[in-house]
Amino acid sequence: MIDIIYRIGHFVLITVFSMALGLLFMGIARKIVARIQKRYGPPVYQPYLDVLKLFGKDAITHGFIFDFGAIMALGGVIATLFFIPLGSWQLYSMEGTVILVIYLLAIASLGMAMGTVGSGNPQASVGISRALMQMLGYELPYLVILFALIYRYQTSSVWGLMQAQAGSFLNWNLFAYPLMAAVAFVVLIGMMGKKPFDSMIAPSEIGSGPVVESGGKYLGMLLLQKSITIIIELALYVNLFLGGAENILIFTFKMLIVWVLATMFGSLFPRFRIEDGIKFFWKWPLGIAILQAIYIIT
Amino acid sequence: MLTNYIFIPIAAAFIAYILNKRNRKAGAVITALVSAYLLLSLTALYGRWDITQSFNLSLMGYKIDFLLAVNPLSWLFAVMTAAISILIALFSINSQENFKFSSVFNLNFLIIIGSMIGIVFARDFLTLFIFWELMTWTSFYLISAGKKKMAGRAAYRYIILSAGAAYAFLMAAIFIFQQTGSFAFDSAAEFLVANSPAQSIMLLLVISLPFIVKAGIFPLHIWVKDAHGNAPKEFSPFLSGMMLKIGIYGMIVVFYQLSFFKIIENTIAYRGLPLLSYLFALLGAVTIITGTILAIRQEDMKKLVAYSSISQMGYIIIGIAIATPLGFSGSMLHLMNHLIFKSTIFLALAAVIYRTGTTKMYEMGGLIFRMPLTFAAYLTAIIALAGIPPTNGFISKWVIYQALIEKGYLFLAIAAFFGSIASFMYVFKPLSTVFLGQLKPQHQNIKEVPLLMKIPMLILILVIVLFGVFPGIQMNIINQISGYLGIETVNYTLYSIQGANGAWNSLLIFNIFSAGFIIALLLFSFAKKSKLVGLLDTYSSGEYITDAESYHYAYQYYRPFDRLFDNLAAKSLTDFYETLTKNLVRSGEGLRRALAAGKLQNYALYSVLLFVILAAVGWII
Amino acid sequence: MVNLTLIIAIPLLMSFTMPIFKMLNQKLPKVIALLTTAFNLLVLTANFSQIMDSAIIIELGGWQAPLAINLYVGPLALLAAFLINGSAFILSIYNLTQDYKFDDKFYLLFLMITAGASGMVMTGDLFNLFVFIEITSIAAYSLTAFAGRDSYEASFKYLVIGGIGSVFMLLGIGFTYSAVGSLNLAEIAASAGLINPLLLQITALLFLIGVGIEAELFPLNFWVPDLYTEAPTAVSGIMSGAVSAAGIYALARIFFTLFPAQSFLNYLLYLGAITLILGELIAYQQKNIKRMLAYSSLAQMGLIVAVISLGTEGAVRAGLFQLVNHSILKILLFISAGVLISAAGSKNIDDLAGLGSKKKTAAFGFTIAAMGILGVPFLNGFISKFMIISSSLNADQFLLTVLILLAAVIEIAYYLKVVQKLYFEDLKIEVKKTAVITIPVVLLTLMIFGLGIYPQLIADPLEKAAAELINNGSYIMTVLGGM
Amino acid sequence: MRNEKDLLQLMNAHFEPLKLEIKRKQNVSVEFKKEELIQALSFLKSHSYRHLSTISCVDWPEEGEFELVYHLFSYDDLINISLKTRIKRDPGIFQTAKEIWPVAEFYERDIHDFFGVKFKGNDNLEELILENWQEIPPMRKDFDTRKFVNDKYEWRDYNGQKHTD
Amino acid sequence: MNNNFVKGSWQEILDWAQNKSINMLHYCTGCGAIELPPTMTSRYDMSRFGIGPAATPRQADLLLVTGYLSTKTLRRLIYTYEQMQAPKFVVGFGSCTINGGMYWDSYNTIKQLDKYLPVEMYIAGCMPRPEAILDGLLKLKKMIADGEADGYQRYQDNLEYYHQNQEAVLGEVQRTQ
Repeated sequence: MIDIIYRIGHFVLITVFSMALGLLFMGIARKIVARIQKRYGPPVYQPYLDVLKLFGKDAITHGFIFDFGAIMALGGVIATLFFIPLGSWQLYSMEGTVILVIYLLAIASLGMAMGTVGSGNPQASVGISRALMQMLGYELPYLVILFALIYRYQTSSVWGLMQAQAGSFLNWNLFAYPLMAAVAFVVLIGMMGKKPFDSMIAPSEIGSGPVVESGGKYLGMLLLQKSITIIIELALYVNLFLGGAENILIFTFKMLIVWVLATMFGSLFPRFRIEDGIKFFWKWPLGIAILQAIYIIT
Repeated sequence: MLTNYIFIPIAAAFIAYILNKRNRKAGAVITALVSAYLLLSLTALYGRWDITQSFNLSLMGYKIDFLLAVNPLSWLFAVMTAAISILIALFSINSQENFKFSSVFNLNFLIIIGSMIGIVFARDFLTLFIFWELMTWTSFYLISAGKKKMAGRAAYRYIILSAGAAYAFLMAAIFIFQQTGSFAFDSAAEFLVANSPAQSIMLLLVISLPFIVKAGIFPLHIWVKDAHGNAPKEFSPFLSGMMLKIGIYGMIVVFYQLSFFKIIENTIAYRGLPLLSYLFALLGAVTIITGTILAIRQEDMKKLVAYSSISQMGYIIIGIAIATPLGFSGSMLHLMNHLIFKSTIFLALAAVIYRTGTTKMYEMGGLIFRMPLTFAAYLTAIIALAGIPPTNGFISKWVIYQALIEKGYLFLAIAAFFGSIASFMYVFKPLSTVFLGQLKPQHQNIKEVPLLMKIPMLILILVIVLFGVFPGIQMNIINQISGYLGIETVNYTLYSIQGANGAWNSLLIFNIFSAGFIIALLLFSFAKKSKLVGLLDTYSSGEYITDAESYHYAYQYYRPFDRLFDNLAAKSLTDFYETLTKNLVRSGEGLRRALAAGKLQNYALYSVLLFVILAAVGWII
Repeated sequence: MVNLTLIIAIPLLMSFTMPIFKMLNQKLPKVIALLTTAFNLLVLTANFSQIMDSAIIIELGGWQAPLAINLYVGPLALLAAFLINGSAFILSIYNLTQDYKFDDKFYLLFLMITAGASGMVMTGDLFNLFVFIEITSIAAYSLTAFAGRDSYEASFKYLVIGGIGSVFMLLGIGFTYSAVGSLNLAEIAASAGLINPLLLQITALLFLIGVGIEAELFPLNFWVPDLYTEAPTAVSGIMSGAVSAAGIYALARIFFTLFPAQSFLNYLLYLGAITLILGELIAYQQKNIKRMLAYSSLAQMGLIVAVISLGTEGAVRAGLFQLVNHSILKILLFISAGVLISAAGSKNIDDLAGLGSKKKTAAFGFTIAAMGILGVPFLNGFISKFMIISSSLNADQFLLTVLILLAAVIEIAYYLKVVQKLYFEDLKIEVKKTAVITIPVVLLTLMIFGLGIYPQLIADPLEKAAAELINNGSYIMTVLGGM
Repeated sequence: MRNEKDLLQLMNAHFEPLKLEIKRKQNVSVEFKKEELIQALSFLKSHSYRHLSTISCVDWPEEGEFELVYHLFSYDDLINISLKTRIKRDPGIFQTAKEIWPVAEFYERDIHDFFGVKFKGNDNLEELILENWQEIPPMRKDFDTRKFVNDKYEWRDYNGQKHTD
Repeated sequence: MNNNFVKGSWQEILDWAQNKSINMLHYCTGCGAIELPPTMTSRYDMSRFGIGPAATPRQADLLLVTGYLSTKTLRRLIYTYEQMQAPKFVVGFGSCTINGGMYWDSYNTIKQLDKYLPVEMYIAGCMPRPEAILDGLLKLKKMIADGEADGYQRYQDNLEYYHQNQEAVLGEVQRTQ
């Protein structure tokens, strides 16, 4: 019985922690972009205020599917959180496999997609169709990388992959397979929908894409979902390529570095068109990933 | 004893035909009753793998014996056929009110069920061939009973392909019969192993031809789209659910029982796998890719789902062809799961067609408000098809991935990954165009489908979730099959399967997912209650929209993605076959004009010419 | 044990007295035709068991074998006679519902053609064979002309080609008579060794062309499409069912008993294969349903000749079984096609669209016959196709089997086009009233299903017929030995 | 490639224009009688003046006339020609140029909105720019906007003192 | 609205949060729109006060009407305003919204914005410079923090008055069902 309470407590703690961390990261990102554009930019804790304000505002709904979508999005993402070791904190990551995490993320995106398209706004459907196309673009190289890693270390659990890189920082995958780490970094930017690959939430073209109809608490929920997704994807990257970490602080620090690099990298490039985005992902990242995989297999 | 499972449906077919003439619902009721009887008696048969039945016949100087036997593999297929047919029969009781050919439908449907059980229990080539022909012919009549013109052409192309392949099968079977003296699989297996590898591989390839056609594998998959797209709406679930699987059953028989793998053991291998089975796996991979790309382009939802069946078949072929224990059980799992969620999708679409009358996606929209249960069925099915964790679809795909990664086949894995991610796209397209988005004025007063059509969908939803959480149920029959076929089994518990490098525990996933869902629900209800707003009150940059038609994004949903593959799709395989038949026709026409031009004097001349030629050729003894 | 010559005598007698019956009563000729064919069938069944164990030889005019004309009725002849008179019987049932302009003359010729064909099959004498071939062809020439204006051209075509054929035949008989000195088949077969090889080869070639026209082989069969298309349904039925069977019997008799040389058989094999493929290809894109059926029966004849000329026991049995099936199926096809055409008022396939719902029996008959030909299980076509493939594989004629299967696939293509048009397209034209053909269709369907499910019925007559054909020694012994 | 003078000679040759004037380089204006204008339009269209840039209208309340000006441009001669004509103000009816240039329909609707000129042959003359406008066409000189605004909208009273006069 | 009379601490927190993060929907009607890019970009950087552009009315709190309003644009503005959600504020921009500005005597422009929509504050100027805009917005933030910015309340309370004015100018206006 105690074990269950401990588990639930741990469960809620991790959720709150990652939400807070995710929002902090988003604040830092806005600060960095502002600094790059030579302006002060909002305070770092701005996302907390946004979320608080959003939950305070009234909101409109377009029926059951609109609410169910938002709930499923956030729920799916929270569920994914527990299959990734965050530094020393890991709840179920023993059994969790990498492929499972990719598909659990899919629940969240499917939920969000279903909810937003349920609003009946054509701009939301256009946004979702762009998001799905782009997902096909970046997911393929990512899975090839995972294929290579799993084959190399003969374990498909994230915890196992992390352990495999223990010892000195030299045998981190970043140094063992630098090309693969670079490809994963580009894919990471695509996954998080940051600047060059954010054609699905293009504010000017399709009125911020899928979230066109979500105001108030729906926007708040989607913001939280985005924050946890950022943490999950960063955690995955750190575990797979930077050898994870013993305690949470170092882990957060590593995630921060990757996040800052990604934001800087992102804020330099204009937005990709959809098919150019897919073509880009299938030309260089996929090519390098396949070469790397072949190198590993043979 | 086995024969009555085959001949009761066939007999009932004629009764159903006659009764249905008088009262429209009678046929479907009889089909439901017969398939219920089959389901019960077949499940009772579980475990008794020793029942065999054979009777021989000396026909025109040939001594031929027909053998029937039960084994785990055929038991599974028979139960699946019975299960899916009872659901379809229930569904079609009142979904066929205004269907002109409903009596022909029930007649052929029952014969197909009977012949399919016959195929599955057959243990020799001749019985297999007879029931295979019977199934092909009856499904030909069934498909051509679909939409007017296109159904005819689709059935026509289907029958030529499968009949041609069946004749090739007959030729190879008779050739073996002449060598071994009997049609039975076991004697054929011994002969083939003893025979020279080149010849027996050739023979086995010819024998597997009809199965490749029926399973819709890459080069011969052209008939699937039209046949599924245009078949009557009640028959497409069966067509894509069960008929594609019979092709797979045939492939399993060829691979394992006719010891195709034993024969190609010593041929040149590619990374530990005989080249030929790697080629089959490659074919599976190509099927996935072509099926997926073409599925994304379709505007007609039934054609889209038909192409998705082709691409899912690719997974099963890959699983079987790489011949590892994980691969085999993965493909069997996927086979069962595909049957379940694919027939749910088709039933849901049939319900939509029953209510709206059209299969074009851009003519519909917002049906979630009018047909919530159909939406729920469709949603669970596509979550399963896309392979999202809490459902059974993910488990089978996960096992196949484990098998692929364990052996390190890169290209197959890429094709599999591409197939499963792209399946999100073509699975979400009908969801958003048909069920979500703007509700068209003409669909304002659509009601939910009648009760009898709801029951099959409800049952299927429960089965998807049940197998999703407890895959163990499926695993024990699969292990018996792999035991029977001589493949080591995969260890499993009720809710987890041991993969190559990491176990898969579905109960845990389910709990975690519901916990996450509850937290989100709490957060959601904590904030203020939101105000319900109509569908037309959406942000359209200030302009007040009045007609739902112009605010529904449905036509060419993935245009940018399709643009990448425009030229590939343009030169599709069907044109290749079309041109083939076209110059066949032209050659016939050319010959006729040259020789039989109707001028009498030529004919007279020919006889003299024949005399001269044969004499000149030296008609010497 | 009724005397077998009656089978030829009675129809000839009845046919010549047909005008008198016409005067007595309008309907009488039809009934008489039916009765005579029925009588023939009775006579045959009476002698059935007796023939089974040993062939009956009947000398006409009391002289001994080499001089007198004798009839040799073995199991092969019995089978062929059954086929001829059976199809004549069914067609005369069909004719009950039809009425032709000069019906007494029609039935006169109809009985003549049956008598001629049965005579061809039963004769043991070469010149007698020639006489009966002449009788059948003359009857056939005039019968085809019964269907109005454009059938004259068809019958004229058949007349010219038939004439050339009989010239070749006569030359052949002349040579053999000069070489052997007797016209009795057994006598010629016995002394085949004495004739110098070149003369033998030339006479065989002459006979090939003479009889080949009847057996519809490749270069000689261009009269077939026009005849079957233009002639009235009953005539094309009897021609494709009975007369072509007699033609093949004669061809087989010549090349198995008179000149049993494997090289001749190989040439027959090539000719048959060419006819098969050519027939199927041209039939594939025919717009006129009767012309399509004509080319298809031409192709089937080619197939039968090719299979028989394989020379093995199993092959001959398969060929004969296919011959029987083909006659049954073709007659059913022609009858149903006839009704469909008269219902739609045109022979074009596209106009037949949707008739399945209106003309139920005719469409059903056509579909069953089509599926029979295509080899659907539980129908007779399936077993004969099975035997053909196994026998051709036995004689390891790999290419021939592939050819046969390709032909089968093309057959499926064009037969199913029609079946689909009948049932699954909506009606274009208003349907005219037509004759009721339930009895012949039911009878033939019963035969198809009967032979399909329980082929043992005619297993042992086939067995004996094939044996008799293969070793001509026993034929010679029975005929000459009895001297 | 005609220059301005050849164009005017061309006009003189075929029609009796009331007034011809070369305003500046590449800009010519010709005034016609009411009846001749439409023929002149189609004539010029066949002589490379394919582009009808706009139709404008000037209100001469004193003479009680509207002045309709059709502005054409030729891509070969690179000259802007504006054909002018005067029509009576009260019936304010003129033929439509729709058959020659379909786009003329919109310009005519615009002029109908703001001046009230009715064009025979152009059947849909409903409101193009204004929305349920009840007053007299606003661009007419006799329309007093200030009076309209005063009675339609009250003014903001800055603690007691109105904004205008 | 259930929270307008409960002036509990929770409402203050929300007002505080509201003023710290405002999503601005600048409805570029007139020539004021060109003033906004400089206020948003590096030189004046409006986002340091937590004010950022919003793409759709659903996500917006502040409706910035930047310039003269023709009658036809007013109709669209009213639809947008109704699509925005409860704590929403309107800021009139430039003299044209105050008293018709330079187009005071034109027949087709609106003279006073606050007759049709509840305006929190006007920023005068025939297009105010970015400093004026920032000053205005900061003042708005203070008003929100003190809870005085209750424009949406006034709109709800005297809905009739606003609807009459709107129908006076526009004829009938489509209301969301």
